[in-house]
Amino acid sequence: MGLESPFVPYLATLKTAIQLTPDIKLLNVELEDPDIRANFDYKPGQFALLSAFGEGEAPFGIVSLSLQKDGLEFAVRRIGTVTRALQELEPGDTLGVRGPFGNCFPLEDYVRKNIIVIGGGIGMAPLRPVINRILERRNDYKELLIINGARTPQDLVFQPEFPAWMKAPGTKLELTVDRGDEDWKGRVALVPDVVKELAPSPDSAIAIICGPPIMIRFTLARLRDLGFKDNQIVTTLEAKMKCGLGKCARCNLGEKYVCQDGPVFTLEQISQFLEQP
Amino acid sequence: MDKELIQQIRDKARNLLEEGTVEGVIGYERASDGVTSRPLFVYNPSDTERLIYDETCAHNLVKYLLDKKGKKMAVVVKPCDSRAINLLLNEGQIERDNVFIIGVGCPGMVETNWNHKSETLQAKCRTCQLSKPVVYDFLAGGEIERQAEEETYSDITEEEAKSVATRRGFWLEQFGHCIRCYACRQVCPGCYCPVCFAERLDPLWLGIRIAPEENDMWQTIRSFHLAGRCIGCNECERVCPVGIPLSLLNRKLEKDVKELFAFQAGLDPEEKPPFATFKKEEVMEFEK
Amino acid sequence: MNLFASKDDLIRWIGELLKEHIVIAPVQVQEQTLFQPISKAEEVVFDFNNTTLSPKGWFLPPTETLFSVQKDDGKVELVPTQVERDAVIFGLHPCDARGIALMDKPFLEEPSDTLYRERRNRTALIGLACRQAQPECFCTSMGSAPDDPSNVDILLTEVEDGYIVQVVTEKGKTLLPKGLAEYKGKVPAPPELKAVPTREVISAMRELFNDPYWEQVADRCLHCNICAYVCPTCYCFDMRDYADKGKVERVRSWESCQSPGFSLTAGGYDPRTTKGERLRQRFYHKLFYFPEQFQDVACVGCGRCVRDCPVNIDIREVISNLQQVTEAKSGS
Amino acid sequence: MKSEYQPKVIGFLCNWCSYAGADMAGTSRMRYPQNIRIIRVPCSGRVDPLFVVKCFQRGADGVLVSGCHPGDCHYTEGNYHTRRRFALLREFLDYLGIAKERMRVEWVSASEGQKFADLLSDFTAELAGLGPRSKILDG
Repeated sequence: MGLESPFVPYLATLKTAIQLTPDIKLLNVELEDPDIRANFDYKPGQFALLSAFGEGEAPFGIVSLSLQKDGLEFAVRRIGTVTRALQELEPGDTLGVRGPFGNCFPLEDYVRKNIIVIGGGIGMAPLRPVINRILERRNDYKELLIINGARTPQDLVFQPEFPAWMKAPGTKLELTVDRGDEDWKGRVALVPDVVKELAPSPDSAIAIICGPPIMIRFTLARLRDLGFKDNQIVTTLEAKMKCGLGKCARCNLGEKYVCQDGPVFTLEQISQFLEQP
Repeated sequence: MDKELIQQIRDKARNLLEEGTVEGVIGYERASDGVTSRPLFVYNPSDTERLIYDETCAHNLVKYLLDKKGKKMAVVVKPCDSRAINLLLNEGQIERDNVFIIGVGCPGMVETNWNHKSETLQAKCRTCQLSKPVVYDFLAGGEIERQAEEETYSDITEEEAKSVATRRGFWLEQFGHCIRCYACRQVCPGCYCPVCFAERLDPLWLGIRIAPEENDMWQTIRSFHLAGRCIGCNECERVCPVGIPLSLLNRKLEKDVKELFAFQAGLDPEEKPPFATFKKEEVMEFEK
Repeated sequence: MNLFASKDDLIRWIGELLKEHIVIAPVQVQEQTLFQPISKAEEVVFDFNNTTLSPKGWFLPPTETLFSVQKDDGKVELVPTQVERDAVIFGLHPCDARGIALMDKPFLEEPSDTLYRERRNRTALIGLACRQAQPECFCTSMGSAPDDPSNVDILLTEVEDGYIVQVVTEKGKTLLPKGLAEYKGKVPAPPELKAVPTREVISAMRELFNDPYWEQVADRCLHCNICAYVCPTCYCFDMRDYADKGKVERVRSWESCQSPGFSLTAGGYDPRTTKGERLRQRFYHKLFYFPEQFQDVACVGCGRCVRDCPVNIDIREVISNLQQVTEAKSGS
Repeated sequence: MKSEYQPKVIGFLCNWCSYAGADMAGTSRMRYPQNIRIIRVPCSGRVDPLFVVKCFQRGADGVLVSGCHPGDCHYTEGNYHTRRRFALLREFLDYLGIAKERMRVEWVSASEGQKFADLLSDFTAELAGLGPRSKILDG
């Protein structure tokens, strides 16, 4: 017995920490062991557990696209003690990483489809690698519509990437905020209303959404109004997780463990859960 | 079992439900062992026949009123439990108009375990001076003559006479048994914080370790949060699965609150509790 | 072949075992009988109803350190907890042994929980058949029996003048003391137990999920953690770091699905907010999710939750109530 | 280096009187033991008994709660509540095996720098007499 324990994280070093919004930081971490680094293969939608030693561990979606391209990145919103400790880390500090865990967005299945990505607040985090994968393989997919909402303009998460997203061929980025400010010239509207306004066609389309429960609830209703079927709507679920291994029995919804069977599910799959989120 | 008393409870419960005065009645029924009793929620008049009352009905049902806020409920209340009603009224947790109190006299409850009923009265009952609930809307069975001993706190003074180190050892051993199941909190009518300090994550007052240090802090704060508020139903001690003598904590505080501030919780719904008031002229030991 | 040991033989044997092993056995602590490491054989209680807590705590302790964080010159090293010694659990009833066999399923499933696995590999189980059943017992309805040898290495059965020693596994054989004679007498019949209709109910569980029954039965539930903590198969846990004066450890502690923060995320989302939803999780995990995942009901019929629930939520009664609900549904 | 036992004291001092008193002791260069870690609170009434218990849990040898004299509270009556609360807590902790001498409640005004210095000397000496305790596991 030794370091094989599935509860012992890989050690990693914080490379950079960029303040994305007043309460969200983008952490770029590098696994210390080169062998582990070489084999840490992850896909859009998967998550990892980050350790701030002395506080504990919490799950985060991996927001980078691939290890080769951007290393390993996480968008951490300050929400409790672990996230606060993670945000307080300085470049060069050590943290722990366990993962990657969970399933992923089956982007191969969406080839030659129109993709609508709808994210609210920190809900954009797991969607970022989805967008970047589609842009990387732009010819594989048809139209890409990104609807990104936040409470205020400052809270829009991946702003440095917006120009690239806007410039990409066949791609539209629609931004909206709940409350504008003096400089904001864009939309002031709730995400579900923007969905209604833009009315994307359900024909040969997949909607991928992530955001706060209330946004998801009303967005789903709008998408259904537009004719989207439950198997055309994909989301990633949030749940209380501790182990990531299906052992601590914390994150189940009915007989499904979000950490193992998810976190990515179609609405059709979710509707068949015994216990609804 | 006092058949007549039980019939009065059933009749009252049935009336209240049939007239629509209340949505539900919280009382007692026979437990699955056929010997002891358990709480029963009655919503249907026909189920009132399940209601019972006897010397095994130890549960303080007032706790459940906290789950049923905003609903009109009737509740079967023993004299000791009735003090919890006053506590919750005093603290603005329940509305008097929403509660119909079916008071019952109490000959004293006996010690019970699942499938087992002893002849021995619970310790709290031996010193209970209440012949009827301190507050009620209907009194089933009328007042009961009681010959109670005086509460002398002799077990507490015995503890007090020991050395500090001996007491430390005693409590550490007791708290060492604690498994932090929180049954003491969950059963307590005075424990209703929306987020208990034990579950606060930021700051993290209490760690998750089920270990003497944390258990000690848990029990210290739990009982101190009930200082001047504990109404002495002793449900916490009764439900403790590992037999920690919690009444030694609660009654120590009860005794000191009586001595220092001349206050007993739950006797008067209007009287200000000791930590909500003060006397400018009072002088505490550390000021002497 | 069955062997025979007098009580004195057993005491001597435990004494021998203590030389090389940690021996965990039922001992009397105030009013309770608890499984605890013993220092001498005389501490062991032989005649007991099921202990307050099951022996699961040896494999999944109420609190344990998973690893410690050591800093040397700014370099961080994570040091996992090691299992130091071989152990024997002596005198566990067959229901508790089955409890351990059931805990094996989630913890030994790959990637296995190394600490659990190591303790499990290095611990032998010496069972004690139940000569009497308590009113709360229902092991025969949950895949076990008062004389079930299948989850122990050695099973002892009390007879008039001593104990029958039945060696079940190779591991058990290596622990045997020398010189025990063969037992040629009759093996006493185990006590009979009332049956609980579990199988029938499990098949109907999917249809019962949204039944109003759950809110009704949860009315009296206090949502304490007693049932989960006394249960030999409840295995939910929590993890958090503990830091004191530069010493950092990741600890794991028991947790229960009945506790308020169990499914509440940091963001404030909680899929289970009502009393019924919380209580239902416990019964569904035992009677439906665990069987879906591992083919067995996560209950061994030890009766501890029945015995210790402050408000008498009796799993046998819940099962038969569910059966009634099912019958009423199919009848109408 | 002094090898003798140095008790650790946590002091909760109210912003208006006792903290100013401690400040005065400092600026007037009065000598007092350096064993105290001071936590400034808006009022002694802000001190939750939880704070004190937590201090003892994490290894404090003594805890001082200090505020304005009765009648002088900046918020009129905060310290009257402090008085009641900690009179009871001291008794209770003592009962649980943490000697009441380990917890002091003192009224120190902004002008009482000397009183603050003297009481700390006295408190530290008394704690030194009681000897060390490792966390809450010892009396």
